Amino acid sequence: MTTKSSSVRAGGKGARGGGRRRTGSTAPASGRPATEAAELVQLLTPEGERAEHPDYSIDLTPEQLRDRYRDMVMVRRFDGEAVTLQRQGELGLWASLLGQEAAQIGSARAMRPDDYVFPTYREHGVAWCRDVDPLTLMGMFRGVSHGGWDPNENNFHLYTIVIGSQTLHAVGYAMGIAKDGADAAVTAYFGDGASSQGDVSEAFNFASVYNSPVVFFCQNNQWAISEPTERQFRVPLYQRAAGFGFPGVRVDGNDVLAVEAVTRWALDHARSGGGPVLVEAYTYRMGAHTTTDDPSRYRLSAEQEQWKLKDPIARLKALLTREGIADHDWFETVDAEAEQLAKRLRDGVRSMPNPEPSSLIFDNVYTEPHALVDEERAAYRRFAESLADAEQEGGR
Amino acid sequence: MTTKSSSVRAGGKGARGGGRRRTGSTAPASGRPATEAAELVQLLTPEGERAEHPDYSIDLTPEQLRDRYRDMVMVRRFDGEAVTLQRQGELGLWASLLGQEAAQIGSARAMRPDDYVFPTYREHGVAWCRDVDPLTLMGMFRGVSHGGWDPNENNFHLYTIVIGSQTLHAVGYAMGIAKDGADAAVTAYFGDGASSQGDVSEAFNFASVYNSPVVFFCQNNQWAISEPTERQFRVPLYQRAAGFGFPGVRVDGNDVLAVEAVTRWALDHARSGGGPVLVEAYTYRMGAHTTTDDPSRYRLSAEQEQWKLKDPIARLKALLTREGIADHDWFETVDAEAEQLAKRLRDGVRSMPNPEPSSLIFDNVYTEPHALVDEERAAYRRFAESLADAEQEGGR
Amino acid sequence: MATETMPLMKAINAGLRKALEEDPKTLLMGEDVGRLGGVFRVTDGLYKDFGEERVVDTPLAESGIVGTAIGLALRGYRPILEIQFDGFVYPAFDQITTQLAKMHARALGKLRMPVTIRMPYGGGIGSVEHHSESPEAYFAHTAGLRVVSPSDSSDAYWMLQQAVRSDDPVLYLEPKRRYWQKGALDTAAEPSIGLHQARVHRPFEGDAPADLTLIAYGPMVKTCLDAAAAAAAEGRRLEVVDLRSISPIDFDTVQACVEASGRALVVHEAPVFGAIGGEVAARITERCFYSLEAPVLRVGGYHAPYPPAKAEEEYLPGVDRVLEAVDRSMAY
Amino acid sequence: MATETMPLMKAINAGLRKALEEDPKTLLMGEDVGRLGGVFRVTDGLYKDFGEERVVDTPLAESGIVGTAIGLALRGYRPILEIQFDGFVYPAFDQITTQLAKMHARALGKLRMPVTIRMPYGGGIGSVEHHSESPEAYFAHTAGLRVVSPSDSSDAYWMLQQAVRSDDPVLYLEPKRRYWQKGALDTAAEPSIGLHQARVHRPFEGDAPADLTLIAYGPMVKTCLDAAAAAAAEGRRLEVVDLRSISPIDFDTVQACVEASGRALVVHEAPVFGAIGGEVAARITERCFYSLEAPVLRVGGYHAPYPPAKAEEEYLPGVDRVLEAVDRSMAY
Ligand SMILES: Cc1ncc(C[n+]2csc(CCOP(=O)(O)OP(=O)(O)O)c2C)c(N)n1
Ligand SMILES: Cc1ncc(C[n+]2csc(CCOP(=O)(O)OP(=O)(O)O)c2C)c(N)n1
Ligand SMILES: [Mg+2]
Ligand SMILES: [Mg+2]
Repeated sequence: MTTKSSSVRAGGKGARGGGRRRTGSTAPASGRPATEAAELVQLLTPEGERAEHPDYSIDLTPEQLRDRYRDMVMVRRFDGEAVTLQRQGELGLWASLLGQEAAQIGSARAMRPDDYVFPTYREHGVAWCRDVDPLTLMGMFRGVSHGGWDPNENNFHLYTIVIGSQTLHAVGYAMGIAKDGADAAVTAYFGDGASSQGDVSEAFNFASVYNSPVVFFCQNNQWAISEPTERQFRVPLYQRAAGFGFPGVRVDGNDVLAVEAVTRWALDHARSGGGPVLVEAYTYRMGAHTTTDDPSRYRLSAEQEQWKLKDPIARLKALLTREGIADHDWFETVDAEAEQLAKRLRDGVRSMPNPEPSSLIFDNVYTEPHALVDEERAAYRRFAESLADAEQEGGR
Repeated sequence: MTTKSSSVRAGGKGARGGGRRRTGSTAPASGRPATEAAELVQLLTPEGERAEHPDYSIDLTPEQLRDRYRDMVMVRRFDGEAVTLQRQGELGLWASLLGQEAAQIGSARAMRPDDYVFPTYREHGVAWCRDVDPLTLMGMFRGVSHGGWDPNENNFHLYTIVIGSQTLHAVGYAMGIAKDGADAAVTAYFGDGASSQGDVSEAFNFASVYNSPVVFFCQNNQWAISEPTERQFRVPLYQRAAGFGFPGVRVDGNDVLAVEAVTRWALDHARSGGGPVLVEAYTYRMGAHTTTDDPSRYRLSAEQEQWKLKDPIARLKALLTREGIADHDWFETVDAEAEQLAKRLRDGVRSMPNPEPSSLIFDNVYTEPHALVDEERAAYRRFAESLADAEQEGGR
Repeated sequence: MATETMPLMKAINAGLRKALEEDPKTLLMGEDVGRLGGVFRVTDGLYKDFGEERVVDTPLAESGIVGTAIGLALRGYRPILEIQFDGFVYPAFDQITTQLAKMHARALGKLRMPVTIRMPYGGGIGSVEHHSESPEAYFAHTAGLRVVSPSDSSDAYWMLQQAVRSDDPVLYLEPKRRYWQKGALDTAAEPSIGLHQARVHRPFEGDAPADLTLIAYGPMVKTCLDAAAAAAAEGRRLEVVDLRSISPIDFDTVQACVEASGRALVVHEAPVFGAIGGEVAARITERCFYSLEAPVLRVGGYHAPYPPAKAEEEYLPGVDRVLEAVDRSMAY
Repeated sequence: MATETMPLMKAINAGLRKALEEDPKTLLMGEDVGRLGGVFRVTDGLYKDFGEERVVDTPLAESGIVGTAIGLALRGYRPILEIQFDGFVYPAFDQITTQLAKMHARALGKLRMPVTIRMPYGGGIGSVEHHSESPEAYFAHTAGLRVVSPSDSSDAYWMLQQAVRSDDPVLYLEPKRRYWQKGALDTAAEPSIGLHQARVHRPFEGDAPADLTLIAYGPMVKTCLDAAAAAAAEGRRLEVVDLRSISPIDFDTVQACVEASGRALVVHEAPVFGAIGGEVAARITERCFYSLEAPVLRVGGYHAPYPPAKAEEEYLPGVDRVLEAVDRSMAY
């Protein structure tokens, strides 16, 4: 497989600093980079019409198209439920994926079971495709665990909160795949903000030098909490790949078909010995950064309105309808299914048992007995018992 | 000033991983990248003939040309003396610049006094141009200080040993210049190996985002201790700049004229509001990494022989001779001057006083009194005195 | 009359404002410190009033933040950095320990690093992983840094001024669970207490020496004061030394207290093993060996990663654990 | 007969060879560990014999080395990393503390991190800045890591085997100034002592308890043994506890010794303030309060950046400073 021409066009455009008047060093260097339509791989327009692209195409069966739609509706529904549960005090926090459903479902559905995924903290749609129960995700945000699923069960690593760290883990895992002579690939998710972290550049570099089978999948949702992308980069991010020696592609992140097509290509490229690929899914964080955030402090709602017109679900629905792949009844069935899921989660969260604290604190610090941990666990138990005794006696 | 076309041509070539057979992940992805002549700015051939370049030129007076020659001879001579002094046990270590004289003299002579320099540990030639006494440098390698010069005296920061760190300091300093509305610029030196450090990528990014007046000057001397450049990058390094949004140029690092021309351009670009530039000076570390290193363990002497043919000093000497700018007598004067310098340094190192240890240890940990340091200093003094007493009494 | 009652967080905000007003070379830098005003709103309003040249949203890269601040300091600026959460300081660890902390010594005194690093720390707010840690021991062990932590609004304001004015790098640790704790602040009169002096609270009646000296800083000062109040109700006299500064530590004050009381207990949220409590205990024992009625005890976090929120109450030292340790000490 | 006399460095080399031979999932990774055999030649010959898939020269990026090793461990590998010098571990600090150390706990035990990080540490070799540091306190304070340091050839070899076999991340600190110190090594019989057990040396005559217990690890064990020998000549009985493991610490052995001797002195190169010595002192005092004749004293580095080579002799604890502290302790 050779590199597709469209996927590498960094460089020349990168060097557009010349001639700019200096205004002061900490004012951003440029306005927000224009979305140049030509750069963006798109196979489904915001209006739900199929588009052609010289390098990427995808041929999904009607059933697959319905599946993608169903996936997106389900994850949007449970994401919304989580926001509600947080407002009700059932979760400590939630990071909503609203608006990023196509980027996540499209990329996740491009993967094989033996591929491995390294997510950030917002990949609920990817988790869904890797069969992680949304209830387990909610448990993490409720505070009963730092994750709770077994990453090796579905080749889906734990959420990583320290920005960028997981990209290096992904590369290491991919190095291991190559050593094993396996033909799986790895996907490392990260955000536009994360691209500024040294770890992410080191990951690009290790992957390039070792030609590792890893796809760096950036969801450029335009914001890193309150900071717009011009605080993170000055030229479109996908162009960074070329400087590290591998292809970069920008795809319409709200177009589930284009995302799946590009990711499939990238994974194939990686697994067949082509080395890493950077995919920049150009999308938008429709909600707050997390439930504690207040976007009205830093962005205009007009921007959000603009992006509503590019909604990933509405877009696929229009296609399904236009092409007669699904009808009103089918859409209603999906909605009902989503409601059922929401109910299960609501009930599940509300009745979620609290774990035993001492086990949560002490049991997995080390794999084997450890003198200090044992000592502290014993002290904790003695104290807890004395408290319980005191309470029985009427307390202090 | 607009970006010169020759300086930006990353991208397309970057993506050449496709179709490569996977051999295992930790085998390097490719052979050593070929030196493509077209990429390399050169104004003086290895044979000492002037060359033309469409984008870069320089017009030095005969005196300036002689000065450059003299600079290079002087620094090579004192560098060699330092190696000798280390062998004789007078220095603990020395990192030789042998082979990199043109990269350092050319770039340093392109700077103005109000520009600021952030060196690594090998920039003895740059230090020379910034009027740091080589004896002071040798003091550092002898172990009497961690530097010893006042960086603000000649706008030449201390040597930084932790690879890559100084590139961020350089960007911060440049951000400050811009805030001040000054028109100076900063040069950050670093090596091919350093390019792998996260800090260097972060520096590229901050400089790009804040459009800071900084020139990243990489001496690609082909080796990071024992590791060849294919362990650090897969496509020519200067191409990395484009992906961060600023121009990158590769210059023949053994051609003092080209280095000066390109660096001047880059500094002007930076100081006139154009933002950062990456200059990759393609050169060769002719000596060992440091005096403790043994290159025969990892590289063939044939490679070194090859590079001898491109010697930066011989090359300029040929030009000076051919064009009648200097004659045999003048060359002899320079050599004699270099010998004098060497003698002064030899004598200076041998008679260098040891600093008072307690002052070296305690005096500059903080700018103001500090309870703990004061306590420890007092304890140290008591102990030192008791030792001295004991010795007077015939010792323990 | 400049005395007001305000939450600790607002006192920091007022303190930052003062620092920006007084010295044109000061700047704030960090992630989301600008338009958003920080994830806790500590820098609220400052971007609006001082502009993007003074209140600088940075790329998402902690090493870059500290590294460029070092360069700005070399150029004569006085950067005040924000690290968004305790658990995100580690990418900057190299720049802090090998560069920021050592620059003055490396340069034989010819360079100064007037950089303040603000960082919310500690647990108790029900947060997700990495948002509740107490990493102060790493920094206290690092020569060249000064490490302080206020426990009330007045200290929050005034210690910030002292930190910013210092020509040494100062790590200014903000007890995030106390951000909303109200306290009096007089912005007109600078207190005479130095940045590195401890303050002694004796929340009990009479002048007789305390039965035991509690030693704490930052968020645990309130916990200890609560414990002392509870103990006072039972007739036990616990004094509380608010260290305020973790590096250096005001051992003269500590020594005077413990020599009188004969018993000491150090309390912090950080895991006990290898933390500041050990240093304090060891040094008290060196200085007060013949006065000690009991070994200096320590209460703190366990040798374990900070647990999920549902277990944090059990992980964190609370009044009960403090009093249990007091009982143990008194039993000697 | 497998007993040989060899320098500590060669014992590590032999130990690495054994680890590579025994388990095909082990790999060495680091800067210059391949063709060069490391800047100290500790990995000499291994690249030649095991090839570039097992002995991996990495890009110059410590965070990348640890971060990719975590990924390799997740894939079932057992990476043995080299950090070239103590002062260069900090760029990897984030990956070590927030990822490597916490992964097992984060995953509720479902993931294991069998990663060994080898790192030469300590001073005394006349090196330039950053090449002589003792950063062990940072790592000992970090839950989830195990931290060990051998002091002789046999331990160097066998503790490395135990470290590599451990499913927890182990920081294996190599006392670089002792690299050339020769010692006996029997590669045939694995000693029965565990990785985290201390070893007691009593280099004096007779069975009576020691006058004082010296506690050290790594490079300072030899210094303490030398001090004990010098003291023995004067009739003073100093025992030396070689901790071997810095996290966890074998306090049972320490306690038994100090209960008998009544006096203890902890010696390490790391700056004393906030280091392991404080932890040892505090815990000994907790455990042996009524046995102590004197406060546990500490001798170590000063609260200052490691100085230029010409001052290191004055900075580093040597036999004289140890004996001076012994005198101080005995004076109680
Ligand atoms: C090392 C580190 N620094 C800071 C943070 C705090 N933080 C959490 S999310 C975030 C913004 C991330 O932006 P981006 O990478 O674009 O991802 P998004 O949230 O948009 O999905 C920040 C600064 C962190 N988690 N880790
Ligand atoms: C963070 C860090 N890691 C490792 C080292 C050890 N080290 C010193 S020089 C060097 C190689 C540097 O190579 P390069 O950047 O190409 O510069 P050169 O020595 O060739 O001038 C290494 C690995 C270091 N100084 N700092
Ligand atoms: Mg984002
Ligand atoms: Mg090099």
